[in-house]
Amino acid sequence: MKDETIGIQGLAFHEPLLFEQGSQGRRGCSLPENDVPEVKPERLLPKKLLRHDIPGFPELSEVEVVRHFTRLSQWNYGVDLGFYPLGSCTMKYSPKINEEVWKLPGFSRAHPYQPESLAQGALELMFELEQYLAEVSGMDRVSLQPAAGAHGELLGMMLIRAYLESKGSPRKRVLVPDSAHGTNPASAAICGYQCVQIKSGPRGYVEPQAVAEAMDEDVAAIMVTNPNTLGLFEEQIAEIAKIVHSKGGQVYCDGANLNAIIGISRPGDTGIDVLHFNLHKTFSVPHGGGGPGAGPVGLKAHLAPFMPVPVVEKKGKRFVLNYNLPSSVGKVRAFYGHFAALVRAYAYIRSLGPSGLRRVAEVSVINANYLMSQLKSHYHLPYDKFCKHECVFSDARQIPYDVHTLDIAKRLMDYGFHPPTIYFPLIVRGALMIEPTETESRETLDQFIAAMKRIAEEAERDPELVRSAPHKTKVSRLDEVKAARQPNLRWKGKAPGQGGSSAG
Amino acid sequence: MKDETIGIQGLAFHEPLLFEQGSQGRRGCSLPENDVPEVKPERLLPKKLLRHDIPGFPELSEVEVVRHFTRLSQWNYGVDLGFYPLGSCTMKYSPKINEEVWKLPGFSRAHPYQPESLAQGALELMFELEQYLAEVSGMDRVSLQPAAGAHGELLGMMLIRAYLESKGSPRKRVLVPDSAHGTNPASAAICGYQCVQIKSGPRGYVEPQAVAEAMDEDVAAIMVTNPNTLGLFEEQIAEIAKIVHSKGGQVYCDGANLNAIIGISRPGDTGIDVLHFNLHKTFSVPHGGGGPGAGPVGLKAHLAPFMPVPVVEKKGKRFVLNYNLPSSVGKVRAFYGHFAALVRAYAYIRSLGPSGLRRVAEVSVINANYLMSQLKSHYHLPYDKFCKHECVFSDARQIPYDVHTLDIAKRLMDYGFHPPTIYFPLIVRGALMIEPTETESRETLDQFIAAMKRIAEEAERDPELVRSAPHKTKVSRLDEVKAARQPNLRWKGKAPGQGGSSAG
Amino acid sequence: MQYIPNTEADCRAMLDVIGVRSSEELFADIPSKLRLKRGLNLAPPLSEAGLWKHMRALASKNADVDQYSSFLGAGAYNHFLPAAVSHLVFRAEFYTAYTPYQPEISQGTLQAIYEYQTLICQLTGMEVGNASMYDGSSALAEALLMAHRINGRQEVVMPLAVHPEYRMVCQTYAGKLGLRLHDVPSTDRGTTDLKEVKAALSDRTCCVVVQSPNFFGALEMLDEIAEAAHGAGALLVVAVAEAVSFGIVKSPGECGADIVVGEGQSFGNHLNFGGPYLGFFATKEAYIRSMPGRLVGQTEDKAGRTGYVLTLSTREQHIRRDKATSNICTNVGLCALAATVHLALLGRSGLRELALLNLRKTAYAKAAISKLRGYEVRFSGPTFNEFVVRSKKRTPAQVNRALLAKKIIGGLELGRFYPDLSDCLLICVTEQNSREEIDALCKAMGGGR
Amino acid sequence: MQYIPNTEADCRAMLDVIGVRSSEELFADIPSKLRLKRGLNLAPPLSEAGLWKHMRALASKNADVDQYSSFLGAGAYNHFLPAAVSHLVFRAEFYTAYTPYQPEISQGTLQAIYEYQTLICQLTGMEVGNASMYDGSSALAEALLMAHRINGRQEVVMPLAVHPEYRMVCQTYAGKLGLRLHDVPSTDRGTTDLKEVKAALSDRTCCVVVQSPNFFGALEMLDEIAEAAHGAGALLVVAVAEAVSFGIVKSPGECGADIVVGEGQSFGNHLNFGGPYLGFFATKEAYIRSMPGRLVGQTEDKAGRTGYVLTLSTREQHIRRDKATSNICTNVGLCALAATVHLALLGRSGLRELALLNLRKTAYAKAAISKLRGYEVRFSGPTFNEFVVRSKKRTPAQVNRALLAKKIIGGLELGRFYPDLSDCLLICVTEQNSREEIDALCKAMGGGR
Ligand SMILES: Cc1ncc(COP(=O)(O)O)c(C=O)c1O
Ligand SMILES: Cc1ncc(COP(=O)(O)O)c(C=O)c1O
Repeated sequence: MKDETIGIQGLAFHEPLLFEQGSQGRRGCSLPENDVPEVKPERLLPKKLLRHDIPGFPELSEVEVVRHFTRLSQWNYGVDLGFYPLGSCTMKYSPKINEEVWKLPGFSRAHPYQPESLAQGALELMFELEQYLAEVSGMDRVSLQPAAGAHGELLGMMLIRAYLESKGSPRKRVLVPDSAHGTNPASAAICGYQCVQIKSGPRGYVEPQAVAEAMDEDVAAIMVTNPNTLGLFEEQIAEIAKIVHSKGGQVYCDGANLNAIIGISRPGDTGIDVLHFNLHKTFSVPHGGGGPGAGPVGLKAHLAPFMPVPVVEKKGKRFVLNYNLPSSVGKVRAFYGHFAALVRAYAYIRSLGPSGLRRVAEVSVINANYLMSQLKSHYHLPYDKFCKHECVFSDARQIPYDVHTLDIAKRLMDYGFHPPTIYFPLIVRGALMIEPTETESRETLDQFIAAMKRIAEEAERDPELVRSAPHKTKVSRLDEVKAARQPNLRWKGKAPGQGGSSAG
Repeated sequence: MKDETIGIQGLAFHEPLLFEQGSQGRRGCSLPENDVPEVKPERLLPKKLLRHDIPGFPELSEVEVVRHFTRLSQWNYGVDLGFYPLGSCTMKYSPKINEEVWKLPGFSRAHPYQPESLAQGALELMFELEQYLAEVSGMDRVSLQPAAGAHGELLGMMLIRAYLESKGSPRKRVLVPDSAHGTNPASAAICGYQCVQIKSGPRGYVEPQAVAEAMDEDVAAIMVTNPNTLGLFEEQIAEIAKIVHSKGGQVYCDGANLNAIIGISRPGDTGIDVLHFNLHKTFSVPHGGGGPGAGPVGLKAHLAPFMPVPVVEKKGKRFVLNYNLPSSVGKVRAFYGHFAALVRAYAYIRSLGPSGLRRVAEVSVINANYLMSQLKSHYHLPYDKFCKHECVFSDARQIPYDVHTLDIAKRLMDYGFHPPTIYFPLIVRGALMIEPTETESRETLDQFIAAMKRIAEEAERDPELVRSAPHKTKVSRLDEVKAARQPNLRWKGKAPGQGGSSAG
Repeated sequence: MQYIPNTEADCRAMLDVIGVRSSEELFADIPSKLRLKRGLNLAPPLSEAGLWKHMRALASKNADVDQYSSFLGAGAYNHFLPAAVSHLVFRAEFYTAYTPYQPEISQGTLQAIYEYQTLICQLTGMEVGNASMYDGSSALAEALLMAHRINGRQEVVMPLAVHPEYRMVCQTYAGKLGLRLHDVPSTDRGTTDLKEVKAALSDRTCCVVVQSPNFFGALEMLDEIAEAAHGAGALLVVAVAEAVSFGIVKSPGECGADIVVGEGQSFGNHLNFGGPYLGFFATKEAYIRSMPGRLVGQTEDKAGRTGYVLTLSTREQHIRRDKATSNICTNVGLCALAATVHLALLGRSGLRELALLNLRKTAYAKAAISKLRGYEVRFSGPTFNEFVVRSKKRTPAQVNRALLAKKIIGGLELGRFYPDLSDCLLICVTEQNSREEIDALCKAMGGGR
Repeated sequence: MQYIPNTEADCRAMLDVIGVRSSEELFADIPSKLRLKRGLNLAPPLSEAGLWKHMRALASKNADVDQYSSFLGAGAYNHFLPAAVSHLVFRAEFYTAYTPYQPEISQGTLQAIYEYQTLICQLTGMEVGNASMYDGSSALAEALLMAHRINGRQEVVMPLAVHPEYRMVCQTYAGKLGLRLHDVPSTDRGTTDLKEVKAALSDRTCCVVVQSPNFFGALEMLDEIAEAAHGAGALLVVAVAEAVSFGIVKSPGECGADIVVGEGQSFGNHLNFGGPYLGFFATKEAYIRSMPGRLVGQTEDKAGRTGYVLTLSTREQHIRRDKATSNICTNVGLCALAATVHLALLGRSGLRELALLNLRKTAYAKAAISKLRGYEVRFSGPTFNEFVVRSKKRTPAQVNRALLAKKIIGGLELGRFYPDLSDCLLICVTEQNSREEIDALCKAMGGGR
């Protein structure tokens, strides 16, 4: 592999939209026989409610549909194809066995309202998973309902709000560090809070000083991310928590970066009142190209009365769903959460066990520091200290050649890698946020390091080559301005061999 | 799609051999706990039989193995990616549901020697499938044992040999038309017969005349392929059979091309004594990149006593395996055949039913004749009459530009198509044997026709472009001479981080 | 550890390069009082074979709709999923990718979402649809917030015939921003009482919510409610929990809806004991910029080739932060892909036939049950694939217990959500329920009379 | 028809282009007396949902090794298959491709076969391996034909300890070319009697066949047999039915084998009620050109890039026709791929550990059963994961019936193949059999004494 780059070119396939293919009367599936009387729909529904056709709807055979999506899939990059160091997203490899277990009919074909007596396996799994997540995070209870991290943040803020209301007033403001992920302020806002930004200190940490100045009896909570989005562990988290608690506020922890400290430090032991997990990050649930994930929320005992219903409880040998929580905030979604994602996370925890999970943290941190130590020589490292799960560089040393973070990211594709997260966190200008995770081998990291170094050299020698990247992908850089200026968000053409237009 | 060709280029990934990756001590799977005493192997096996290590064996984690084969897979072309008109191979689309049914634990996790009482479902399926195949082919019995078409040919010749032996003498020779697939003479030879080649007539058929001349009491059988490898139905098959039978010979039919006549004409009604099916052609079993398929053999009643054991029989409501056939030829493989392939074929027949199967023949023949009618204008068509499942062109009109069949085949790849079968049948110089099958849409055929016409034009305008094709694939033309002259059939290098060499 | 490539030796070598003696040094920044001094108290690791055995055992403690004949719906529907769906959706290139932030290597996901957005527009009869919301209930809650952003009003008319869990979720969300929900009862047709809707309307009304088919399976007269809502300057938000109905029921867009949301689980997604499902969200072009969620748009690359990108993200949290139209980030992309594949397989004629099958089988069951002694169909309005049955003799719980004995999972006992319907069951019939199953249901309900 | 894209209308349009009135005209060349005048007499078509239901019902009439604890081996072994295997093998690009005739678009299959060939060489200790044969039994038969091609001799020494079905297949093949098989009995160690082998050897002996571990699970002394065979100018053909043994047992290559064949089902392939399995075939470089089957070789493209092609095909039927080294064409490529993936996952340490697990569990079972009253271990020789038990009181059939009552599938009743062993069972123990299962087996065998 020395001189050979991983990124090469091969045969791919042009594939038009579903709507531009097929012909009238084709169909890609067969339906069960109709074994009841062939009553005319007019006899079953009022004329004015009847729909007769959906012009423009696809008409394809099974083979056409299969080829369509098989071809499309090959235009994608995934963890199973290569290194995906998307900072803050923890794109680790998802064990294949987990994709088998959730599909077991007893899980995937179970109805949420089937009798509890016929759902004991599912309830047991949720009950156990809550225990596991509580132990891992040092929290007292965990709600499995939230569908994703941001959803967990929202629930977390709702719990805090309900708790404070029970103490007299929901309060008005929430403190959010400038290094926080955008979902933090957005979640606080939806929960009816004003956001106050806390400036990170020169060393990249949230400073107790700054928190103390912003903290008062109108502040409901602070939302800290730990380890933070610079990949640093907030050393003063305990002091910060003390300050906030002293004024009656609550401490929320964005647990997106738990991967770095799992088995080593527990947010619950650092003064955190509420946190969310991203099972699609730390616990290997595959991200699915944009979800579904799951964002369970861990909480301390004083917030338990406000948990969304139902909660799973164990009565003797039986597991039951308890809806009877008088002070509950209610529900943030129907049913119980992303159960199929919970099954995967449960399976993941059961396969790794205590030692395996700790090893996850160790190796992910070793991998991140290894990358950092090797890339320092070619890229500007704004905060030069040992990191946790990720390291954040910037394009400062390439800007003189008019090569920017975006260009570096695109050029990485030609070398066969997915780019890191870029331009986040906002406090680093032109940030390149690199999270290798524990599932990458040293050789893969070395290949990535070699590519990054070569790109740094190209930036000096042949900047245009980098600015015009990517060169090996199916399409080159896309015109995002055009996309936003003249939004084309749906197909409106005319279907082959169909009469009507696509107007539904 | 008008001006756009389907073939484009996209990002692919370089991937070295399994043996060139990983590092010492890595492993891609976990094994069940050892719950019995940890006895030293030296105490269980004689020292001289003990093996201590396999130097050079792979050492990879699960993620490395998954990426390896996922990347490799993307270098392949498959039916699910596009048109695969490999003549004589019937590369039709394989229904996805069939890939689910054979995996059902009751089929995939059943042991061949488990008690018959615990295998009734499997036996019922085999019993039914034999009936279905007999009905489709017009034969009396079917042996499901052969693993592939050639294996079926061998069994077929063995049956004929055993039958003739029972009549006094196995005889010496077998007649094989010059248009036959190479497996025909090879199978006859392994069965101890000399092959006599029968020259096809000027119209592409086996002529009764020629058969009559070659036929005598030393000839055991004739092996005809019907429809034949030119895609033509042997109009005189009945006469040919009469001639062979009149001299006490048997008629074998290579049924590889059954797709064209299924539900329309049955070999058993045309004088055939034995034939083989290719379930991986006609009955949608996916070819698997080189198998496994299945090549059941249909036979007439007079050959039934010689069938390989066991045969599945129905006793009252129970299905049983009968090993008691005194004149059986024996066995051509262990156990009962490629059961998982039989399950798919059974499922396929059950989903299409009588009308669906007939439609398969009709549409496959319409598709083939459509292609033929459209390509005549640009390619030489040696036998210009309506074809069945496939049509055979030649490079005669491109040779003047020093562009050959191989070049045309390679150039098709750049347009996103798999090439047809080339240089077979041998009776057509530079043959291009095109079999579209019924699972291709008219639009796909039109795209292929457009590509073929463009290549014919390129051959005149810019022959070098065609001769140097393919241009869009991961690798260009490979040096087959080098491969044969200096065979390198296994990796012999040194494994990364391993002491030993790869010497097993 | 098969999931962690680097061995002890690999790690040692890397630590040497980093220049530390042990990984401990890399964690030195975590104050020791914040360290966990013990191992985690979790079950010991299982081998893959051990895990597989354990999970099979757990799963076997649950009923699944392959072993039982089930008549449960109520927001989660048992439809047949063609095998091709999971074969395609679980192509590693799809399910092991992240949100398509880098379009040049995410065109597969992006084109598929663009196709999904189009299908949602076609089904709902709306002009724009987003890339997905968490589920039907949260999509509805987000619709209320969006309506509030559009006209700033505070009151929401919320019929009792909307899925009770959806109503709870709306309540949970809306409260924080001071939105107030007004319940509206249903008539004996099982549909929302138009008079009451009109009575509840005022110039403070932000929007009127309707679910159709509603929780009782009945089809609402959307056009009339739209007229009333618009008359008061309020928006009409339509929720659809059973998306198969789109195949035979006039689209909300044609009836005047301003926002259409709902649950797409019926297409491509398993029951999964409640999730993940698929929240869809569609509206009019005029409202795009108030819309929550991701949007994919078509554009061109430098060579003029068609391509797709995430667009209009200035609405979103990663740019707008606390001014965003929503906090949603990770959504349910793969569920949307599954729906896209399933809808592509069904196609124009298949979707209609599927809807018709559900309609007919339900009508058959409804007629059969209405003939049973001891039961009556509770509401008179037209229904799609669900209807409410009143049990005059035995309690719904007794009825269901009797059914279970016959390996039949009966309807939802409505008392859990509607005290006044505590003698009622919500029965759902889909293409998965054969006529024999329906007849067996009636037999078992009839109690062998 | 969802599998046939072209509709009636499409076909009409194409027929017009072709210039015929109906498809009938395209079949006009088939003499009407050869036409089928009726529809096929087959079951009517099933919908996908109907088929799925039907197939589940059929499958449920079979026992599977997940529901029963099974001690059956005898050439088909119950090993755990990691989930990654089927996820990779059933990537559409692999399983919907044909034999890699066009290397530029088949590099995935070709490189994988090259890797497979290498693994087979490493396991067997031989110099070259082919791309696969149908199964172990046909691979052995082809080995005899190959040996005959090499030295032209006619006699084969065939121990009775070789799998009886393999022996049948060899008989079926060999007879036609006039090869004669000489049976050789076993000693009380359960291994082939070397004296008898030597007695059977002559200058007419083409080859000596040995299976190790043999059908009784016993390990043969290959080196001694090799010496005897070579002494008579005959070739040594070694068959291995349980390939997991390669992980802990010295390779046949190291013991002097000239041809090594066998069954690779244990790696990557399910039991599948007997097939498809994986025949492997390896030999010495000197014999390459007499070898049957496909071979993949490494080479370069015009740009000097490494690539792989099918090579040495002048041995094969499509070139050599009736002079070919074999008639094999379609083999079992996908089964070979599955084995390659499974072996890559197991790796150097995993394969050894797996073999050790099988060895130890079998030793544990053997010791436990030898202590049971009414039973004895029939042979004294060292075994891998199978051994023969003699039942002194009850017939093997009675024993197995008793076991079935406890959901245990017992060992193979040897009487079906060996009249003189009609009181014996062949018991197989793998990593899939937990200690509890083995103890339960003993308890059930002991008949609760
Ligand atoms: C630090 C952080 N917080 C919150 C989120 C939001 O999580 P989700 O996308 O699951 O809603 C993310 C996701 O990227 C994140 O990186
Ligand atoms: C006409 C014909 N006969 C026989 C065969 C051999 O069949 P198989 O490859 O299944 O052994 C083939 C396969 O290509 C064929 O096309």
